[in-house]
Amino acid sequence: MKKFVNDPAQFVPEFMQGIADANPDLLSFTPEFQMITRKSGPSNSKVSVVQGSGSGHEPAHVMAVGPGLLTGACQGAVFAAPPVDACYETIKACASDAGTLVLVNNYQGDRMSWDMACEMAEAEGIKLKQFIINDDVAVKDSTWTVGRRGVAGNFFVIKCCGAAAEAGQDLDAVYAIADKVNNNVRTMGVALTSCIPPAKGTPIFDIGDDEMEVGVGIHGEPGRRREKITNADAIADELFDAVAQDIPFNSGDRVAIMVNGLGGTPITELYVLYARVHDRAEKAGYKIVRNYVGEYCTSLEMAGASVTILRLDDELEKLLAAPAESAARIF
Amino acid sequence: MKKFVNDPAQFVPEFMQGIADANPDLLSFTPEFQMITRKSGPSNSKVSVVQGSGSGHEPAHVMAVGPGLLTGACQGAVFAAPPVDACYETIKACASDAGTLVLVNNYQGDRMSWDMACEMAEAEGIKLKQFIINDDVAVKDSTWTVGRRGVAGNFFVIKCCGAAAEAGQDLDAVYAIADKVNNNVRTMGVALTSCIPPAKGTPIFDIGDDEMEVGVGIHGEPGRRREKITNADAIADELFDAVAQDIPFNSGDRVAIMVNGLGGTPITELYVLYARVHDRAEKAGYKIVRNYVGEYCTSLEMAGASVTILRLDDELEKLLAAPAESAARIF
Amino acid sequence: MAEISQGTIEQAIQTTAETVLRNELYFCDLDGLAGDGDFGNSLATGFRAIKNEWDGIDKSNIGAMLLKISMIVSKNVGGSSGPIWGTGFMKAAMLTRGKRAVTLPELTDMVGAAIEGIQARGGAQRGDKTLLDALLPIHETLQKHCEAGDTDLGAALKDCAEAADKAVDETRNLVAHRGRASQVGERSANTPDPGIVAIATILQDWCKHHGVERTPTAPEVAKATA
Amino acid sequence: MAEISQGTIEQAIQTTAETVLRNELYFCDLDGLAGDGDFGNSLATGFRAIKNEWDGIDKSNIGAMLLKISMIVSKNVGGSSGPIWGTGFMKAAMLTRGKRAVTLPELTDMVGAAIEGIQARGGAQRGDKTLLDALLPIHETLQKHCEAGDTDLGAALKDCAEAADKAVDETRNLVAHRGRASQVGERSANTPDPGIVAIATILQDWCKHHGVERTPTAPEVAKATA
Ligand SMILES: Nc1ncnc2c1ncn2[C@@H]1O[C@H](COP(=O)(O)OP(=O)(O)O)[C@@H](O)[C@H]1O
Ligand SMILES: Nc1ncnc2c1ncn2[C@@H]1O[C@H](COP(=O)(O)OP(=O)(O)O)[C@@H](O)[C@H]1O
Ligand SMILES: [Mg+2]
Ligand SMILES: [Mg+2]
Ligand SMILES: [Mg+2]
Ligand SMILES: [Mg+2]
Repeated sequence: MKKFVNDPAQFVPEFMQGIADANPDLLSFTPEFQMITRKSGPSNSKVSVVQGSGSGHEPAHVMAVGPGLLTGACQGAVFAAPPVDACYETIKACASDAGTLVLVNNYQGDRMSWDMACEMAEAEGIKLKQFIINDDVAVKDSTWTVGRRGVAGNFFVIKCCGAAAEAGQDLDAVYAIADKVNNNVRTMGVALTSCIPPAKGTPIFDIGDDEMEVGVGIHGEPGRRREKITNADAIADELFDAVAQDIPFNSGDRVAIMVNGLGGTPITELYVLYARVHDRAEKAGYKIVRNYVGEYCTSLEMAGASVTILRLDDELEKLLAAPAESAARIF
Repeated sequence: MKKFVNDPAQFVPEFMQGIADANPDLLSFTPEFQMITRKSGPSNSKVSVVQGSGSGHEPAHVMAVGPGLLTGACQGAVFAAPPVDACYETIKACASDAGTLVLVNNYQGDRMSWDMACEMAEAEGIKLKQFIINDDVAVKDSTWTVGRRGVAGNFFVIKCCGAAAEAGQDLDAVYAIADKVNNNVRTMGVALTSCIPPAKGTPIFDIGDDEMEVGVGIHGEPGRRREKITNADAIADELFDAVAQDIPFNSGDRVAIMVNGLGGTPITELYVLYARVHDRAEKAGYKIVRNYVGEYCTSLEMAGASVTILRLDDELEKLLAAPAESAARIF
Repeated sequence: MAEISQGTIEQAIQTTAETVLRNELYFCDLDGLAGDGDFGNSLATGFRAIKNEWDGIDKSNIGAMLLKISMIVSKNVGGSSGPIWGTGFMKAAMLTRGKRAVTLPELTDMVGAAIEGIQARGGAQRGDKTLLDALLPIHETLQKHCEAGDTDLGAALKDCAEAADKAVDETRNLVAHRGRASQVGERSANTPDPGIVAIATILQDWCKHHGVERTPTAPEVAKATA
Repeated sequence: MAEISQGTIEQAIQTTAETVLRNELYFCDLDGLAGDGDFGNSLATGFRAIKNEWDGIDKSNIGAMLLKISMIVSKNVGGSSGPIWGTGFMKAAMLTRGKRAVTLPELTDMVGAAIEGIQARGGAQRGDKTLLDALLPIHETLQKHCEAGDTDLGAALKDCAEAADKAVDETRNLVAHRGRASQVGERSANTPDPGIVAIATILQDWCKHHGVERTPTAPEVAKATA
């Protein structure tokens, strides 16, 4: 296994310890619940925004904790929803008089854990609302899942809700923003390789040397089809078309575009994809207001990428531009 | 080849186009010389800082162009120094009355190209100084290379020189800062896999499923030795010890620590390494003032990491903390 | 035997802990065939905690005990198993507040309440290839025993084990429609569901503990009880 | 033939372009054995540009022409080959400013100046397994012809080709000490240096073009001229 790990069972707490060590002024780490919260804690005059999911998608979700982003987050084992109590404790640690928005990506385990945690917290009088994110267009109207998956679009929901909460908007307003972003954001991804969860030690799926999985999920779930690898432009076109036709986006739309790496793809390849997506978006008459090229929602060391488009209005544009701070430091 | 590429011969210009498309307000792209410069251009009242090297190490070098960082940079083909003219044109495009500092990483091809370019530019009356970066401790007193390689420590030289230039320091002062950083920064890396240059289509070296190359170079050059993969803590210890003992660093030193990913290693694994390095540094009595966990100097999609330590004084600390702007956007 | 004492239920839970810990790796392997390979770990994490905290668990009555067990599961078990098993124990706890013993009809209702809770929690239906495909026939078997006025726990256990065992083979060729295994689509066909195997193995071990003779039919259950 | 005309030098350059373009892939393959596999591309990029811009190149004298060629190389060739070949042409140009023809001693000095320039640029010594290991014996061969008062270009070319060809085999087992190939350490032993092969191939093609009969001895040169 070509990985930097000690005991695979300790992989998640160890990397969380690293994040905490690296951000002593920004973050607090509670190992018992694999929870990271803002050092400054929640503010009773501001809505809290929390999230939590399986590990292996970093910088989602615990690396998105910080002013202007999440108030707190917890992580389960790699690709496994956090235990109910971790979710419950995260809600409690972040509870605010202004209320808490719980952002949940649409997966069976996550939904069940957060449902229970929310019921427990509400029973104690904690004011909250839950919102389900499902931006992945890969598998339509699936009969065998709980519906569309939540993937890289999650970043935009966090960013906008975090900024709105920071600006002092109330719980209903922050919820409405989550809804607006989710209704206007779509994503599709492609995988060139599988990843290897440390505890498993072997790839989660087999894929030929010349194959790619189009529409892959961030846990390696199958997408639309398996096919021969084509060139970067053809792949960018396929992702762009799938995303653009879904809502659909229209000429004249102001948009934010994200080309997200799944973990093992170098930034240069993401920019090759971005060049094409940018071109396609301009030809389609969209006005590209912001762009994001890098890693936002990964699948361990999987080679692959996803394309996300978000339709903007004045409100969302302002929220995206608002300042924020997270564990990621560039310089 | 599990990559997002079109024609491999167009890989570099295509990803540079993507970087330019994504940063229309920040950067200008001159395809003829594979050159990226600040949109705002050089300022005659400030020293310019330029660099250029083979591609495949992004975000080094063209993604480090921006206010507070490089004034301009050019790139050659993957792992190949830029042509002399590209270097010369980059110097010319960034020329400032205050002079230009040319930062060169210590590789045969880069040095020769920049030497020639500097001679040409000086012959035309352009004021400049050249500085050679060589922070890699892996191969000591090698008889078969031009000396120590320049690797991730390059980031700190760029950051400090960029900040000093921005602050209006003169050419000698900015050169002195480069020298101070280079004298106080050391790096060593380890590779778990090889990378595949797009034009080659095959790995640049063979490595067993259970092997790692300790002290690897960023073009896959061999390091100190090939051995069985050990656990993350043991690897972190080896890198830390090699780096710490080189200058050596001492108890009481204020330091910046970087755990740099080589391209294919997920951020979580880098944080597992960071947790250990942080621990070791604290136990050694260093005062960790800043840290950098992420990708700063890569080798395409190579799985691997390097550890860099920089000894700080008040001046360097201030320069690292100065604002800057680059092509990388987090939110 | 007209009543099932709290002691019997305590023993059943301890037996379950042994079943789950003994099969930690095997249940992971089964989950690895079509899921993400963590089922054995997840469940074992929960029952290891139950075992460790056993002496301190409030045993003043069945309901209090089951509530505490539900809480231990919620604290320690991630993935889908946490909410599913936690909910099951919680619903059973709510029907047994203050009780020191239950009748067979009451036990039947406890299983029914657990099923309802799990269905409400995860939305799975019969045939979705989840542990509900074992729990539903178990519940029906118990109902039949109750209707027949049958009060022998051993006989009921044997029939329940039979029903769960059958469920392993009957669902083997289905495509999972819920949980992580559903995300591999067709790949989940021809692999047994680890949750169903776990339920059948637990019941087989309960039989053994009660001195009820029975040979498992599904090869996975045979392997897990060997 | 007492003098080498500008026309002869022009033809030699055009012949070189053919040699390099014909062997683009093969020289890449050779560089791939121990280097980074770009040598053939890099050189071909330069000579393709020379070919394309040929008609527009200032041919008022040898020096002007070689200077322009040096500039085309500097513009188009990356890696180590750009500075090395660019420097070589530049140094030769500086000795031929305004000249329309050169003598054999002058040609010898041009090669000597190119060698000095390349050594100053890249710091390589004899035995470091670079194209200098071909250029140095070529220079010595030319010097011998000059000392002997020999003015036949064909005879000199043949001996130079011989010397370069021998260098391929004599350096084959060395470990490279300069350039990218040096970065693979011991792995560069037992692989021919592509720069030396290129020089030997170019000289063999010059012989052929001059009607000088000769059979290459190193298998790589034979292959590259086949
Ligand atoms: N919605 C559901 N309702 C009931 N049981 C379920 C559901 N989803 C999954 N299961 C059961 O849980 C088992 C898998 O548990 P586990 O591995 O912990 O979950 P995860 O899929 O999150 O990794 C399956 O074998 C199945 O029997
Ligand atoms: N310092 C040097 N001096 C002279 N020739 C050199 C030197 N370094 C490399 N070479 C020659 O250049 C050739 C490789 O060229 P090229 O592939 O363009 O360079 P790079 O190593 O940068 O990829 C080698 O085969 C060798 O003959
Ligand atoms: Mg799981
Ligand atoms: Mg090269
Ligand atoms: Mg599982
Ligand atoms: Mg080369």
